[in-house]
Amino acid sequence: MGEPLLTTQKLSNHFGMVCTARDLDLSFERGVLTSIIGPNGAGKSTLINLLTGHLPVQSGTIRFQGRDITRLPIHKRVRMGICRSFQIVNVFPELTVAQNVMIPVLARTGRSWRPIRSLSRETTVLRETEAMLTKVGLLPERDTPATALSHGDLRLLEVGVALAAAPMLLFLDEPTAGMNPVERVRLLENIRQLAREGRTTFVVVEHDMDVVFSLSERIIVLHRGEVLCDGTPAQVRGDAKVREVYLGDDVSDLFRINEE
Amino acid sequence: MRAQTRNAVAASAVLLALCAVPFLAGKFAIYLTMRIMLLGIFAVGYNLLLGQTGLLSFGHGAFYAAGAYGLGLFGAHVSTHPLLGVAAGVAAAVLVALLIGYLCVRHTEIYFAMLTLACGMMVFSLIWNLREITGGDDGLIGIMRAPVPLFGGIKIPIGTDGQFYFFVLFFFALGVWVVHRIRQSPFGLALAGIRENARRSEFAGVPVRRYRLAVFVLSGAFAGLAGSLEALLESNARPFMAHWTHSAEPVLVSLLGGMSSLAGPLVGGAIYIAMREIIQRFTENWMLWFGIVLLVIILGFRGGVVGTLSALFRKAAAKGEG
Amino acid sequence: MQSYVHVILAGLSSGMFIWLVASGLTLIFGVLGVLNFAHGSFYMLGAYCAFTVLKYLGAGFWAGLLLGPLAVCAAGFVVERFFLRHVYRIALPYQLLLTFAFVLIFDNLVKIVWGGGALSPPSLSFLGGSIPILGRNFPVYNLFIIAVGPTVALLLWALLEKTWYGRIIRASSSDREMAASLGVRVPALFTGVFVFGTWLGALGGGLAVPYVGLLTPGMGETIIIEAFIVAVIGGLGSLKGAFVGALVIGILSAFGTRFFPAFDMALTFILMGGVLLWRPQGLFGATR
Amino acid sequence: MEKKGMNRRQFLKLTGAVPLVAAAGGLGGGLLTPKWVWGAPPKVKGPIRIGYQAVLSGTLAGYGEFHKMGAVMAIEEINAKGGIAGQKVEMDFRDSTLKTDDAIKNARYFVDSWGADFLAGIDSSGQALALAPVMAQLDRVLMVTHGATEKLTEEFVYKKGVRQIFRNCMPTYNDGNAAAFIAKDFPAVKWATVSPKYEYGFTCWKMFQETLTKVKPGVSFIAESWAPFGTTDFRSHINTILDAKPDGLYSTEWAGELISFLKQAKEAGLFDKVKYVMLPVGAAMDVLEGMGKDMPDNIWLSARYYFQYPNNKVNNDWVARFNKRWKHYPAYVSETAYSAIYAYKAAVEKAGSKETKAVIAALEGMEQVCPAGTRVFRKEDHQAIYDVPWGKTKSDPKYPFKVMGDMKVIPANAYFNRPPFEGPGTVPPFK
Repeated sequence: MGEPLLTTQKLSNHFGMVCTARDLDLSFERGVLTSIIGPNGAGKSTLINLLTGHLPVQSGTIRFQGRDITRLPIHKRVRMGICRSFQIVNVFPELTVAQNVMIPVLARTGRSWRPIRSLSRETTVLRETEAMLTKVGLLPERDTPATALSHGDLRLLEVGVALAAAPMLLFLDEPTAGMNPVERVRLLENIRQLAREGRTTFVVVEHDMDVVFSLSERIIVLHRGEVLCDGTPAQVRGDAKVREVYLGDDVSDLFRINEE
Repeated sequence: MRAQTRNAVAASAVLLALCAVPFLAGKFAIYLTMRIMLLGIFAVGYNLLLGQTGLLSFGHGAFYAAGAYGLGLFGAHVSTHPLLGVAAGVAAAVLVALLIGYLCVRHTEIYFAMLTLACGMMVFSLIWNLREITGGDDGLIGIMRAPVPLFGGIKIPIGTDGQFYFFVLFFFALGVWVVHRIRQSPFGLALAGIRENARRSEFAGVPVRRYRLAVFVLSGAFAGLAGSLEALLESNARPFMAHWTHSAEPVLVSLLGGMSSLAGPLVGGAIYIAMREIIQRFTENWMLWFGIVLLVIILGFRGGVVGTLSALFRKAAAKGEG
Repeated sequence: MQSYVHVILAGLSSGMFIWLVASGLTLIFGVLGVLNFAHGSFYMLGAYCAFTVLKYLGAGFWAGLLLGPLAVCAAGFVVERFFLRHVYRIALPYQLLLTFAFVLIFDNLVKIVWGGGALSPPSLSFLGGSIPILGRNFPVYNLFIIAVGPTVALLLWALLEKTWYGRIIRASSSDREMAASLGVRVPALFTGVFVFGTWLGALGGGLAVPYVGLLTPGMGETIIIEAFIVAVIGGLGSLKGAFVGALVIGILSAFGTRFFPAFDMALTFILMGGVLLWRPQGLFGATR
Repeated sequence: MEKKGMNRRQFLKLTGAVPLVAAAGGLGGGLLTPKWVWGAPPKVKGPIRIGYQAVLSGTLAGYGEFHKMGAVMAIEEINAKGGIAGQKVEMDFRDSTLKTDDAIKNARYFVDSWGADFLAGIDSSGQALALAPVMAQLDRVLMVTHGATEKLTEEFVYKKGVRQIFRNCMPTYNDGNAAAFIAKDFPAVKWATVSPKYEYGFTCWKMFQETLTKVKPGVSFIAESWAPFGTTDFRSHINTILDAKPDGLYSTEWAGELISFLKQAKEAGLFDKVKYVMLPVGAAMDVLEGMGKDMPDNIWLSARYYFQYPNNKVNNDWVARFNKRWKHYPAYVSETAYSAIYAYKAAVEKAGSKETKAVIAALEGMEQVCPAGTRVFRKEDHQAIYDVPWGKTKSDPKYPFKVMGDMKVIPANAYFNRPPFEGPGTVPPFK
């Protein structure tokens, strides 16, 4: 698949005594829909936080398209093409759905610095916003404030805001958490569709194994900050260590909402 | 479209009414209207920071003072050209705001408020102590209102209050228009995004800290504009312009009027000045009554006078339609 | 040597004095999450009430110190129960504005009740006078203040850490909903804490009567800013921080006035700015 | 897009502003009808309106109350005897606070809205200075009754020609120059100061040093400690003085801050170590009463008026009347307020008009017999020249506070700076 999109070298992170990432050497290839799984506290969210700049890197390096981005601030990574969604809905609550999506579009197109020009004249931005809303299926709700949306719509918006930044690499942190089955199917279909279009490479953190195995081309299993297993769904399914970890764990744990 | 037209009509009506003030009202009313407009410029600019971006600053008096002293010192040492003076005042305010903003925008919420308070008070004591330049606590006194030279040797006098009124009105209208545009602009939306969710804004690709600095400096420029105009109006610049009690004024009027709208701080400022004036005519105990009025407004008008009234209006309109 | 010792003593007494005021402010912020601007007014009311008991009722200093602040608690109760309670959920600026309205009201009420002129208490017979320390007189009353400060700190610590009430208060301040679900009547508790904080402020006022030697309407406005600064330096909501912050401010400004007089107006603000830049949560504040 | 919703809100915001502007217009409209501005009639038409402002809020609120007592008493007396030139006198009294913009707003209100013929009051020097250009614009006479900065009369009245400003209270000359004349007779040669950290404090100390150096060569000034406005804790300042070990202490602290300072200095034993202490505004009534019996003995005091001086019928009667009316001894601002109203009465009756120009002409050079003695309004700078005493604190069983003993009076002419206020011969000592 050519040069990897993003690679890490000896990426480590500690919270006090707890190790949440230990010497991780990972690489994400362009166009490969990857899932990250693992029991609670395995370091999945930490990994995303490190890669997207949410947490400062304590040691190790991150390269994106060959460029060292270890110390790059969040917004610069976003501009380079790395974006994420959040596990707990994290949108702009008092703004309308359209405005929510418009902010990343403006930032990406370099128009968000324009102080005098009216938004209503930014026709390209408006068009792109509408296209994005159509894509995630929120066009009818475009003038609704985010606070007034249903939970499922909020999750869609969450993904929509992340997508609007037109990332090359997009991390989705439990995108279907708390969704009802209908909404879940819709969202997954969306993701699959977008992945097929090929502009964006998805990396998904999920607890729902059905989702993981139906969606992914590659699965990374984390355990206590280390990579337990990394391979195709079939390889992972057959891995003895993975079985051991998951059997020893209370399954309900997988659905607990942990921090961030 | 209809709403936009209505909007424009209302704005023109206000502008027209303001233009009529010098011809219809008495001298003191002209003066008070000027003070209301100055506070309006100060507050409407400040509210870009508080209402639009969600940052509470207690240091904007420093930029107001920078504007006034900038104009005063420019007038004393370089030129008494009022427009150049105002430009010098605004430039001074922008400079001070850049310096203070650079330090402060790394924090938010109460820490930002306290940091700006500290910086503002440092500017205050700096002005107080640099007696040779600033005149210490007496301030700069006797700042002149020279005529405004235009092309072709025409000079517009602004010496009397009636003339100066239009000078103020010009900047007031310009200032409000600029803020109105900013609120409708991509930049304004980015600021609102930062207010709603700063972390998410970063993940939308917005360099949050730089935007905060930009809006901080911008609101500082408005403070400087108001300060330089006040220096012309009252012919003085004084250290208390930089004091935190003065920095609290735009906060107070933004809250009074409502910080989520353009008109909120303007209405708040008008209420603040008019109310004090009215109360003072009836009693020496103006603080008591003013305090009581404040209580009533805070508890009775959640979201400020403008916010509450427009919500009521909307409800009534909805009922009418339904 | 004599000079340094006396500068430190002056710093200690003014620091402990600010601590007395800052303690109530900090307690209220820590538990209720409200920055109470009117705390300075309670300080002022405490001073006026104590003075009234002392002078007009002729009951002496200790009675004034006991009864005066108790009377102010009523004002604290009214402010919390009927006004402040309604703005807990609104943004911080509204709380500041509401409490600021009370500053105006109380300042003016004091002027109406006690007159605008400065009131000056007679000198104390007990605790009055001074004793020589290294050949220079130091007021006995200031030593008393230096002793009262840590005593109050100790009592507060014991109250919060060692008693059932303290545990409830701490639980409610870290998680209101949790405390409510455990059957704590949070609103009543908040009123109680607010009134107690008011009492602390008013106690500071009562102690100020001989310390400052002067009562004026508006006397609370200078002290509240100092108390704010102390609370911020120490870390908002942290009593330990406020105590240390008060000591730092007291001693440093005493040295500043003595040795760097050019900066004395800005000194406390420079200090606050420096601390905030270096550690935004203050010396002992919880990390965000 | 979301334009519709936004704009409706916008509309409301803007319409909300309209009634307020209208209200602001209304404020002036009705109340402002100038009845006698055009073409002054030859005879004085009444009523005569005096706008008075002094600080009525905050820590100095007591000063405003003392101003008011004096002014109200004068107006009651004048109206009981038929008013000024047969016209009733009306007064509006406003809180000047200590903010300059409030003082300017009040002045404009008095003149432009309420229709004041004369203004009086003003406590702070900063306010007085900032009002100078405003008074020129408003063209009404302002009698300053408390603000003491010499810059007001020297620069604004004399040099810049703002003829509308007069002052009937003692300027900084007494606090600086006269204090030096008193101090020259002391054996003290090393002086120090604790004074307010603003222009007033700086100016007085400078004047004191310059004059004392001239009249007593060999003195030195070894320490200065400046207390910012609002200081309540003077202990560090006191330490500075004690460390310097001066012979004499000079302090222009005033009002409540002086009380705090004196009490704390006494506790620290300052008055045992420093024998010569001079307080140019220490004999203010609020300080004397505030200190009560705690005032140390043998401190040299002065004030801009002291109720036991001059010991003549006019003054003694007035003090008695004042005491009867207000149950208080008069503060110096009570006297200056009282005399300011009477100065207007004398000037209007002399001019036969209340026109600003005529009244200015009448006031210039006018002699006025007041409780404080005879005031002469100097033509050049509009400063009233009168004498005030210096004296040493002592107990008197007749009063619940310490009074002045060993009274010394230096004639004002000997220490008031003289026009043209620059060059030789304009500052004391005069040949």
